[in-house]
Amino acid sequence: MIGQFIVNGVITGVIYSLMAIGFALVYNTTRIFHIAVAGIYVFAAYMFWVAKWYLNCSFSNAFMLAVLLTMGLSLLTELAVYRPLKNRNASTNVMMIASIGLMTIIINLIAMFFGNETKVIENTIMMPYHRGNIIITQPQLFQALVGGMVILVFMFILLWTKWGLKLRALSTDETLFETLGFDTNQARSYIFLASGALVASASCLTVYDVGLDPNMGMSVTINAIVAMIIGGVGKFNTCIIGGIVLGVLQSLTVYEFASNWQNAVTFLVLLIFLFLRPQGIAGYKQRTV
Amino acid sequence: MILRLKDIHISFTNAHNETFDLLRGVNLDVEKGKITALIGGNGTGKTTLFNIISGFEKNYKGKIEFEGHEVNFKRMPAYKISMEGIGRLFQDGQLMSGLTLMENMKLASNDTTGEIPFVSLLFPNRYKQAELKKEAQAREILTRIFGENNKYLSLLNQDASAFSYGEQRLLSLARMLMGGDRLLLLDEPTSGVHPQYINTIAQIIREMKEREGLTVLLIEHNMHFVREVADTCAYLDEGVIAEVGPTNVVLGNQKVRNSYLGL
Amino acid sequence: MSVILNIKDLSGGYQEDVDILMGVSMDVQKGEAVGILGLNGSGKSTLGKAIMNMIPIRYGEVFFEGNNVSSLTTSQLSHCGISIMQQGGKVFKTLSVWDNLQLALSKQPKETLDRLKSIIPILQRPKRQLQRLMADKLSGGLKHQLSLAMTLSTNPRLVILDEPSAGLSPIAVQELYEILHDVRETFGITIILIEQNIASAIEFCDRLFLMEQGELKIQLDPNDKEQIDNIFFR
Amino acid sequence: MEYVFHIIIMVCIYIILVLSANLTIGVANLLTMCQAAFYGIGAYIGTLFLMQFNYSFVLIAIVVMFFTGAFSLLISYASARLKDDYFIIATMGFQLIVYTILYNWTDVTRGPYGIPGIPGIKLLRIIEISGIYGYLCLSLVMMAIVVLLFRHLINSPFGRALNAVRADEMTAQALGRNTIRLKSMAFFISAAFTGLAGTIYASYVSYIDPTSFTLDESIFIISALFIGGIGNTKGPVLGAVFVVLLPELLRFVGLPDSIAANLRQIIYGLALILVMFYRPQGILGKTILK
Repeated sequence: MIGQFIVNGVITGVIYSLMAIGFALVYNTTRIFHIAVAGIYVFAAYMFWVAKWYLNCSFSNAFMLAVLLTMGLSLLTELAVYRPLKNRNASTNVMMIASIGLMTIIINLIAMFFGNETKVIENTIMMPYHRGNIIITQPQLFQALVGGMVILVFMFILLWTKWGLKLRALSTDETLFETLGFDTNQARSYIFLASGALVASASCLTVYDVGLDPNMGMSVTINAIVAMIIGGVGKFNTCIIGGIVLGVLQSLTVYEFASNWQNAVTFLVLLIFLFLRPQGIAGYKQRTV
Repeated sequence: MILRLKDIHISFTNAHNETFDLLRGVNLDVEKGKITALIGGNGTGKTTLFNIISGFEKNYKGKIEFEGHEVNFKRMPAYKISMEGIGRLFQDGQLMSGLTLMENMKLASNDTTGEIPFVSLLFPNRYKQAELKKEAQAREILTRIFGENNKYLSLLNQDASAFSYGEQRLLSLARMLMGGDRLLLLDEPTSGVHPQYINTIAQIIREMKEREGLTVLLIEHNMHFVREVADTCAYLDEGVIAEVGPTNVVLGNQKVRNSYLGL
Repeated sequence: MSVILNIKDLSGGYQEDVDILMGVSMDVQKGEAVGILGLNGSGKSTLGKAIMNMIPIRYGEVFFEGNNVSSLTTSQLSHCGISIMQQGGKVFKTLSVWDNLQLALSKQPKETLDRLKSIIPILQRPKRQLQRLMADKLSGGLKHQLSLAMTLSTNPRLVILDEPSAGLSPIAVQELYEILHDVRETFGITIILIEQNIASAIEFCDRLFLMEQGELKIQLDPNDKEQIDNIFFR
Repeated sequence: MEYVFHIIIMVCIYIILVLSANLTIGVANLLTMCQAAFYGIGAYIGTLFLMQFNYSFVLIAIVVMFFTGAFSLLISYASARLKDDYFIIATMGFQLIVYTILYNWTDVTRGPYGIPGIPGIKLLRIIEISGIYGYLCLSLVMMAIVVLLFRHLINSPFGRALNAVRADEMTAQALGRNTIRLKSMAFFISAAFTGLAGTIYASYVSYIDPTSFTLDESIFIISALFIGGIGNTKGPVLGAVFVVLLPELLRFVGLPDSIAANLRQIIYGLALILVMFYRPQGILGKTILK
């Protein structure tokens, strides 16, 4: 039994990791507390749904379309809101408030067009896979495989390509990056695109399993932020550790208590980390002078 | 002797787990009613020493005596040390923006009547008297420093950010007189200040000593300024006070000069 | 000798309404090393940042090799051939030394690294070691060497060094200045040296300026130690 | 007419909520995301006392304010240890934990079913306030008292010291101010009055459930604050009036309910962004968020 919960937890953890990396991409490089990803997440889900039901796309085509459109929206948030604010020398707290406004707008626009009720993507029941005592449903398998693949591709790009090198550099020191002759604004645009892609993948993979409604973004975003913090702020691979630890932890909470205490346990763990180990499980210890 | 530092040590550990000894046994006696200048190259730990004295830095070893009795500075938070009578001006210390000049002055007072919420409602008379007293004190201090009918008296209700940087430094010095402190720690009072204000700053510091009988310990890189105001001069080098004595003697010492300039 | 950098009446500061530079004008000749001395808060680091357009400039112009570059961004200036080594030996702390170099050299031909290698000792270490070594774990002196290498990686014709000796031990300072001498000799780069360490500046520079309250006050002769001693301890 | 009175009562409640949020967020620059948690704690504690004991309003108000304020000590502790973003996240965590507890501790809160039939507030233990007129008077009086109190507070030496904490905490300490205690007191007052608003709300609508006290509600209160303005009393009052009146205005224009609910949220979001762009201190505010 416990094995089943751990597997479920790891699979949820993969989704959290995707979302956490999507958030961390923006947070690590720009220090913007990008709450608007909650809206972006919902947007991706609805684009996926539209592609699937109105345009009759296959799973993969719908997925691609949703990812592309979401990347566009993510870039739009940067160009329309964050960059102009940055040019006005706004503080990061001001940007966060603006980000909250942005999230409200996106979510409610979607709710206005598509209604508030829950929708489903796939209503046929598919045969789950058995491995001993452990049951894995087909959507779960998708989540594990596609999600894992996206993470692997991202990590490959991050660690082995020039683009990834630039990204890691930008997230460490923006001024130095600029003095070495790189265009920070352009790099930031790419970061928002990448963040959109990761958030969209997380979104499509989740809603394929559980359906979608306009208010689902916030709790996923908060879980992603928690995953980022307990993994360790400042890096990207720590988000994966954090995501999976959080996923398993929540799953075990369900096993041990009940699903409705999941959030309380999540945030207790978060607070414990904030107070006792603010650099996270594998984070980079920053010395405050 | 108003302040006596005994064998102050402090070290920092970097990310490499290498320990770096910044202060290696600082001994310094600050004489009451005198102006003492602390000079030394960049990064020698002058500001850290100030942080230790004023309670913002706790990880040090050594003893500090203030007014003859040893004070347990390590257990005392910074605000209590300020209440004990040690004032501090930060390196880039300015007035607090968003508050008027008068509010800045009042905040520096040691009298915190009414700063517990709603107390001013419960005891309106006491609170009003305290406020009036602080107001009168602020006016009196500004008059004493800048003369009768100076422009600051008419700008008391102006937001602090409306004053120029140099003026803000002058006014933050004046603000320090509100607290009834006996020892003032001034971290580079002239840095970044327009030359037109430097003489005034020197004058204020001298008057602090002569009229108020205050003791001043200041960090300064501007040697002309040091020569002008300081009675005693201490040269901090490689974690210890390498030279201490009358300003002219220390600044005239070729060894200090060469070591400071690295000639 | 020709003028490589010409600054006219440069004014500005970190905040839009507070000027730290009060109209700085100066010429820098090609190939020379100009030192800028001054007390804390005199605005000497601000001058370096203002030339690189890293802070808002309120007034004034900068000409580099005859072209007006006052409106270019920091990264564009770096492409033009001006480079700055920021205070404290800035490197990308979370990257390995090798990655730091790779990033800095990503737009440059391969030979650049070899040229830098001949001068800067840390680059002469084996590649594997550099790949494993995190930049944050370097000692101060080595961090400065790496920072210098990155600054030089864009093949600049003018380099601004912002307090390269700050926070270094005397031995590391000496080492760094030996490298800087080599850099000058080998590449013939023009250098603006912003320095607190007067001794190093005197030894290194052809001309010295004293900055006071945001203005370039006095031109000093690096060989006249008496004059310098007098000015600082007058 | 009852409809107008209902709106006035809600405006009053939100003025209290937003003014309380302003003390910590606007004056002391401590961005918290847990105002709704205190609102909920106040509502539930108030309900408990209203249903169990036959106390007068003044006593219940004091008890509620005290207990809700006590919860703020957790936030004070967090603010002493954590800075900036981490503090914001910690307050968010507090908000979500409180919500989860309200939702799941069914023995006390009845969880998602909510608590119906909350009795009215009693003045002097005899006269029970019931009906909309009673609550109209009560909420107007409470609102007036709270506005005056906060105006006094912001202009008092205490407000001055809090302003100093915002401007420059180190200097405030160097001038002899115990900034940790000042911040704790601000949190306490803010939480206490938020809790009071919760009790008034609970007894007015006579039914509460946890969904009124979510993170979204916190964000809503903060939005009202930032739109109206921070740092003084005018701004928060305007913000509260704006966010409560806007949906009614939209209804007045004749938009169908299905769109109006979302449209007003969109307008809030837009207003928030525009304010951050063109007037970061808010429409009538005094200070700018750092």
